[in-house]
Amino acid sequence: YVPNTDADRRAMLERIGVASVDALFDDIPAYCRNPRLTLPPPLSEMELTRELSRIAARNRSIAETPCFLGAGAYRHFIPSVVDYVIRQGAFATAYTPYQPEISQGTLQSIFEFQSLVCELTGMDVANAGMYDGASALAEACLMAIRITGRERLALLSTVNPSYQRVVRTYAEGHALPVDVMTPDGPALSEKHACLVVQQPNFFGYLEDVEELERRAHAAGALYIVVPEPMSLGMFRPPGEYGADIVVAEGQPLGVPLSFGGPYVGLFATRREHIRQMPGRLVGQTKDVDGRTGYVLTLQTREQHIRRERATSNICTNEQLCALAATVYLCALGKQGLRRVAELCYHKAHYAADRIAALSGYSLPLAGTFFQEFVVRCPRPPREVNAALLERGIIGGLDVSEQIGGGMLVCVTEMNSREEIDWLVDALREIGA
Amino acid sequence: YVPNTDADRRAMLERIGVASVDALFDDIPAYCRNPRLTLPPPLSEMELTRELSRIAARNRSIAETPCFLGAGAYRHFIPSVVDYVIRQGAFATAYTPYQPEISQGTLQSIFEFQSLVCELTGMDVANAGMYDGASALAEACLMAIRITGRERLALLSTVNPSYQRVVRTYAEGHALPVDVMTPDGPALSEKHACLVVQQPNFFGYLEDVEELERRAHAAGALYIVVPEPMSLGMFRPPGEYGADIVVAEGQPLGVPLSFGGPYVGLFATRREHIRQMPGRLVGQTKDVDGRTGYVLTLQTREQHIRRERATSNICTNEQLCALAATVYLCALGKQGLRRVAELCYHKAHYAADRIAALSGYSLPLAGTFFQEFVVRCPRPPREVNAALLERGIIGGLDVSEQIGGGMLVCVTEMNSREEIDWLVDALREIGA
Amino acid sequence: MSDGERRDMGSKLSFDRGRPGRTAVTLPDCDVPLAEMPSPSLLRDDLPLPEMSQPEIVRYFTNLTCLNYSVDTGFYPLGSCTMKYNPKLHEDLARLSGFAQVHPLQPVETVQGALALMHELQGLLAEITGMHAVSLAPAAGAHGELTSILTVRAYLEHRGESRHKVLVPDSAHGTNLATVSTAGFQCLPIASDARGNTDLAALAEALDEDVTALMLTLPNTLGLFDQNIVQIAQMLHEKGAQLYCDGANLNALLAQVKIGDLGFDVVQMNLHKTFSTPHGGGGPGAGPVAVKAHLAPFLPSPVVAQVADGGYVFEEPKSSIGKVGAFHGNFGIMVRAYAYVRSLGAAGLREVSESAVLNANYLLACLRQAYDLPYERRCLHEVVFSGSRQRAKGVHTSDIAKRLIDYGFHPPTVYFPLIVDEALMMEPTETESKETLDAFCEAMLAIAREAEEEPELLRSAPHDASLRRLDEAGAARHPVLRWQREDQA
Amino acid sequence: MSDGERRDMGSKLSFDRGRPGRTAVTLPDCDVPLAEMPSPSLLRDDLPLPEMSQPEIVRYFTNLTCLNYSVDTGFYPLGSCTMKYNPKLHEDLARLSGFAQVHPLQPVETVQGALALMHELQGLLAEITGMHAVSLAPAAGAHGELTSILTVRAYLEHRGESRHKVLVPDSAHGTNLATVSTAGFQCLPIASDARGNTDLAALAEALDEDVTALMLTLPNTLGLFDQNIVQIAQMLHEKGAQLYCDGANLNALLAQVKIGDLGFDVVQMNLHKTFSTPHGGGGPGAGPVAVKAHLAPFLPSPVVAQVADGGYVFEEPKSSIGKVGAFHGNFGIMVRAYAYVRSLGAAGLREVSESAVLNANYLLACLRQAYDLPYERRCLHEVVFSGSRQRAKGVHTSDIAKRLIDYGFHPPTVYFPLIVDEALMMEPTETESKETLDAFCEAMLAIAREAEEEPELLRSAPHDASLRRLDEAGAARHPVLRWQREDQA
Ligand SMILES: Cc1ncc(COP(=O)(O)O)c(C=O)c1O
Ligand SMILES: Cc1ncc(COP(=O)(O)O)c(C=O)c1O
Repeated sequence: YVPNTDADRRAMLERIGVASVDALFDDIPAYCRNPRLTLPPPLSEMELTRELSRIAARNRSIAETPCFLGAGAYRHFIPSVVDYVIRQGAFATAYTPYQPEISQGTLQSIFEFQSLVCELTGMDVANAGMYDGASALAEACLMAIRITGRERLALLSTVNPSYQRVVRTYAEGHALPVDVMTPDGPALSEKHACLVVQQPNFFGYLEDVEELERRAHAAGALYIVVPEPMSLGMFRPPGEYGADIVVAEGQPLGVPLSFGGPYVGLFATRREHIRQMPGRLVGQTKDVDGRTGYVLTLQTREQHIRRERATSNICTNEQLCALAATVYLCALGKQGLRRVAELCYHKAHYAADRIAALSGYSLPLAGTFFQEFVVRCPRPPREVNAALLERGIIGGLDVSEQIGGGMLVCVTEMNSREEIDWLVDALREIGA
Repeated sequence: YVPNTDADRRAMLERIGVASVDALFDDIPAYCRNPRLTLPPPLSEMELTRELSRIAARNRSIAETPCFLGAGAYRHFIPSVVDYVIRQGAFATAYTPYQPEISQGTLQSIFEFQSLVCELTGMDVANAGMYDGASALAEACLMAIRITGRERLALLSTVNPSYQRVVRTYAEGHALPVDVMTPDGPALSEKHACLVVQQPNFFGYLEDVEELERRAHAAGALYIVVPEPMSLGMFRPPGEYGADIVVAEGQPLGVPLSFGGPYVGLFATRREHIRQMPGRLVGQTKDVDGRTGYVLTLQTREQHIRRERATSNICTNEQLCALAATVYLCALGKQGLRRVAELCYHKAHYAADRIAALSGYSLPLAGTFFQEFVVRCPRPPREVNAALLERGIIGGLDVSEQIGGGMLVCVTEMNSREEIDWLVDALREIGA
Repeated sequence: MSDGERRDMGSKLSFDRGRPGRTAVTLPDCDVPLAEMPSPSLLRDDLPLPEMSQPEIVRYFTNLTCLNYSVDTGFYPLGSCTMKYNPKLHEDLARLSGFAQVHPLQPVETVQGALALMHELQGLLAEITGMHAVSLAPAAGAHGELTSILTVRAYLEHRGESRHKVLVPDSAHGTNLATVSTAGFQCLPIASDARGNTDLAALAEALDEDVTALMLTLPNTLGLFDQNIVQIAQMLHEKGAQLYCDGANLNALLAQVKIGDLGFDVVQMNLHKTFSTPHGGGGPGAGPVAVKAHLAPFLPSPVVAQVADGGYVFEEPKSSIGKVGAFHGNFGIMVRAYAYVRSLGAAGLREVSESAVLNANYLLACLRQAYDLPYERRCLHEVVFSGSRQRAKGVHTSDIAKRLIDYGFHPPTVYFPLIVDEALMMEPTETESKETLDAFCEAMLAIAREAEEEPELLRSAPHDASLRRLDEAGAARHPVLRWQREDQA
Repeated sequence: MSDGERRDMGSKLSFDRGRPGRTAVTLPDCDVPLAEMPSPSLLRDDLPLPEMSQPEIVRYFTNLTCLNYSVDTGFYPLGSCTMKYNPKLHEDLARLSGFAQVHPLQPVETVQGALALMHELQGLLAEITGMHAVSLAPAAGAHGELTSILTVRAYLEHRGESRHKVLVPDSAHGTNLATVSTAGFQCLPIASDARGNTDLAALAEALDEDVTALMLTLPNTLGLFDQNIVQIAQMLHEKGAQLYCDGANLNALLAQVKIGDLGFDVVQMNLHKTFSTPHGGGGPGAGPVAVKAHLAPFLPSPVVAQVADGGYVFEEPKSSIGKVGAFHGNFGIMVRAYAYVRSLGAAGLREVSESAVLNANYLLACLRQAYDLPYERRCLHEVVFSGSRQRAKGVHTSDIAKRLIDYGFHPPTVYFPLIVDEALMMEPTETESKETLDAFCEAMLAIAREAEEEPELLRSAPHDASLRRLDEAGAARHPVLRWQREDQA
């Protein structure tokens, strides 16, 4: 991809006034210049295509395999317009929009994203996105610390364990204790900056978010809610039950699974906390001719202006994934998102009912669930999954460490009835 | 894809002043209105994706299968930039560029295409493309009739049989006799409007195009040459050996095989014949402010102006495939195209040498070939191909009707040495 | 790209970009022993192609996209062109490896999916048109016309009849007339009557035993359903002639009426119009032909047939006119059209025609106050106005068209059909919303006012485009049809 | 889109487009019996999302593309951002079903390809940087910085040392300082010397046993190689502190020197800069961290290891700092970066750094007559000028930037690094041609002349853009951060 020819190079060197390109690197200590680099030989486009296709073929694509995994990453149908838009070079090969006159495409679509996240979560303001749901949660916790001036974090035990670990990593730096509490009686004190609740929780079931809200606020803690965004197609948004900060994994909204990334963290809060918010914000404004346009704004929160006093160190985030979510939400729209959520709900319930009716299997948890539920298996879930895989099915996540014999099963609109029945039949066989 | 809602519809009907949409169709005779249409039920995007993926999976993609078929359609590596460009909605969803002020993207790229075809073929002018190589040849023959005022066509027997058939179909309308002649002594008379020569010929070998040129012109016939465009990466272009009209199948230049279409016919000729040329032409011009731009030109040859006296009835052609060829030629460029041609040449010769060394197999034809050659098989090619397919290889084309035991084998840069060796080993086994 | 750059794009072609020695693609080393090269006399000296890097190429073509109007960027009411939305999903589907990476000559057992799709599409199109057999071979509408006329010819010749004339209404598309000539027939124009229908008297007069067929566009290019169709079919058939439908305008009739039920013997369809495959700036398209049973044996080769075991094969119809293209037609386009029909079903197709017709009549209703309507009837999928009222002010239809560009719209088709003075032919299609039509009508009404009050504004339009009023006459007088090296130019 | 429309895009958002009842996507019927719905008190009443048709969506976003400057449309010399060409092929490869349609929690035996790729990429990056272990977990540069600092902290704590300070040069990128705070450390600035290197005296003074690390960008943000690097490493290590490299500028050093050989203990890389993955208008990126052996046990979880049978597994380093993201990092970006390294090989990487540095020095040579050069040295991959000479005429660097827009170029980074007055920081990258650089220099020289002769032209620039000088102060004063329904606004 280097365009300049030898002739170009010679002309340029002459202009610069050096004899060789090598001379430009003279500051590098001689002892370590021009190291031996042992890398595989270069591949032409054709060979590279073959090589990467070969590697990809060593993965089992769930386009061809029925899959019942969720646990923080979900397979949904992505309309072709989404990828069409995000492939456009004008979006994909732009930098962060520092020059608004020539970046309105990106800026306006971030403003759309912020607006859509607000509507979806029922919150006042949203930023342009964080790395993923987990790191967004960690940043939300740090924000709660800043706002409350307190120094302990409280998380429900039913929060995604991965998210808990990320919060701990971030908390480590500030030596913040992280208390994990059970949903039915979180023992909050006036030391806690926040209470973190996932809705539906990691096991797929709805928490009593109103009671938890009362508890959090009674202790003077911020109430941080981590909703699954597709569930917001039918369930009440956190803004309606008093959330102070809402973070979520945006992947289900039009971002491919891609073995775990890139995804995008959603981050929304109440108007009064704007200035404590991490991340990028786009605002609407006018140009000198009075035309409506968009600019990066409130940058005094950000690292490039505020430096060590910034609300976060985040710079590059996940803009193209946010764009995917933007196009996805526009494409599904009011009707479509609700419909997808309902399809997931009905299919998951169909699967749960059928599995619960199998001898040896049961549903250990009670309550309302959305698209995920825990199945207690008659054999260790690890073995059940291995047996499912032999039958060409990727089963649910083994959560037996948390719930005896538990497998966390996820069913979305992508799982046809045929696939579900196939899973049920396989489980019956395996359990027999 | 219908955006209007019921409310929209009602408002529009009111404005129109009719009670129902049905009333707008009143001119249709009552006896046949609202027929019963027995079509499969509608599919959502998700279902449609599944259904078409299922159908596609019933084809054997040669992305996964070594394939040695050519005979007019060739597998070459297509750089990603080609599809990236032709997918752009601004190119793909525009109409024929009748309004130059807002169609410079298409117009300029057609001008590029015309220029590239001229450079490749060595001819003076080229049009914006025809349906495919075969119909381009038929149109070239009709053009020769118009120019010479003669009424017979002459084709070499070594022209692609499919092309011969298409010429016959077109000739039928004008009751033009088509004479098929052998390459070594075409018996042309002053009745013949043209002599058609394919280079390399259908069997992959070079014709003596200079001798044939002398013969054609000696008889006062136009000399029509049908080159394989990739071969022009290394072999002399028809413009250098006296061709009057050059037509070719443009598919090898960046257009996917797609089971036979859409492709694009290349059509070039000498300057003096421009006004007899079929198809669309784009010319360079200036706008009122003196800026360089492009317009459709010499439209008085075309059906929408000249109507029944047009040089052809062609209207919609294959613009997006022409664009693919344009981007492909720009991407490979001077060095790349030659290199691909040479890779095909060397690999084909390697394969031919190795096959010829197998006991029972021989190369019945002598001379210089490019990327295709005929192998005489020890068993009927049909059987050999069936046996190859069992081994996961798609063999060459059965041409035993024309050449006893003949199989037309094509090798391009896409066939790795490993694949070729695999073919050779399989042929050895099958021939034993 | 700044406005200035946008305006200067035209002056730098690929050949002027790049530098000697550049290339955009890396190629593998040769993994076989090199063969002896052919005699130098067979080889070319120079291969004068551009030499650009990949970034340069991407930039060049990406910048060209911003110079193009397209359905993806705005309303495109080009009459007779059915510029409807082209689903992005279908683009992905046509690129599935099992469709895009299949060689046309692969053994039939390795392409059963492709053949099944073609067979099903033949059936779907036969059902939609009420015909008996379908050929998917033609590559575009005009190609389908030629195929149809040759098929009819073969049929008549098979019956021992040699006829020489084809009738074509004066409102017909140019391809109809050109097709007649290309097929070796003589073309006889038939006048339209005051209602925009075929003039029955004129038809009766022209009709004799030497007439092969009448080529009728339905709805015709005025956007009108020929009210005489039943009589016309009867008259034709009485003389032993065939009734041919140019089905380019089928969008108006989907699921409303089957062409075959109206007495037509043959119809060509434009998949790149009615069936939503993208126009591509002028193709590729596909122009399948559907025929009644008596014409089926004469269709071009191949057609797809299902055999006893449920598998599919290519077949050559018994008395086929032969081949019209090298392989089996524009398969990639068939995939898209098939996807379209499967996504809509019968009710969806009906919604298409209803909305297309509703949208056109809405334009008619909104604009008739300002523009002359040559035929006082409701229209079907498109409406043709006349710019005669404006011409009286010294403003031509082409000026109205150019002025629309300033308003951000693609102009309608102009000066066609020929029988309408200063014709403005608008086809909104079903995929446009009422808001878009309202905005367009507002622009058209504003232009009508401008024509009264500031005609110069129109005559010098467009004002707001990268290029303005290109010199088309000059281009034709001194044709520059290709890039040329400085020293050769 | 006409120029007028282009200018008005901003006033109509998705919510203002469309109509109640529209949707762009059809969904399948429910193929299972409906379950009982949850209690209404759990459900939401309203889902106030846009209601657009598919054509409207495509048009909206397609038109937005023409409002964006991008590498695909023009030269983007934004310093510290390495806006190189992003190969289209890599976009296709990342979308292969075996990469894009793989769930992060699939059984390890079903994702051996993905793990193999990650393992190889770990190895390639370790080789390029001369380090011993690599974590691919961080999602961007700043995330890699944080990961690195936490890793260093864990290492020191493991050794029983609790240190509180991190040193950061005054030329550092904002993320460095913010990272230090986010990681819970105190930030101590270190001055640069007159040659643009770290001031050794300042360093010596700041350095004590409470210092955890020095974060050094190499080449630094002045585009200069720190000539004191060997001493710096020695000084740090003597105090038991770690030397951290912000590797965002690695493009300059590829195959020229291994970061590890210079004495660095840890480095983060920006795959979305050096390794050509597209910026996406602000991500996604990936910020892998490479470390010397002593830090390896502290890297975040997971890393990929190869086991005895040749297969691959995820592993948690022995004393890992834990997880920094929900899954295993931005795999899709890793695919592209892996493809990049495989396509170039060692010689290709060297060509990259050579050309990047050559291009930057060419800009330096061409522009130094007109713009002040704060450090009289040759640069590496980028060159920083000062607009001080122009400021004397009342023209600010931001005016120069806006004026460049009129000339069709993306402006350089401005006002950074902070230690350069009116900084203009230009990074051409290796994928730009000499012609492009020449055109850019011509524009910069013209602007320098304009600054002398017509400064007002600059102060009111851009003149040739859809929007001009947006009111950023107003936006911050009265933040409007989301669309609001008329009645709520
Ligand atoms: C009425 C009519 N018939 C025939 C055609 C020719 O179709 P094609 O351009 O596909 O050859 C057209 C195209 O505009 C048309 O409008
Ligand atoms: C020198 C330097 N360090 C760190 C970063 C931060 O990288 P990222 O934006 O990926 O978080 C940047 C980004 O511009 C940079 O230029």
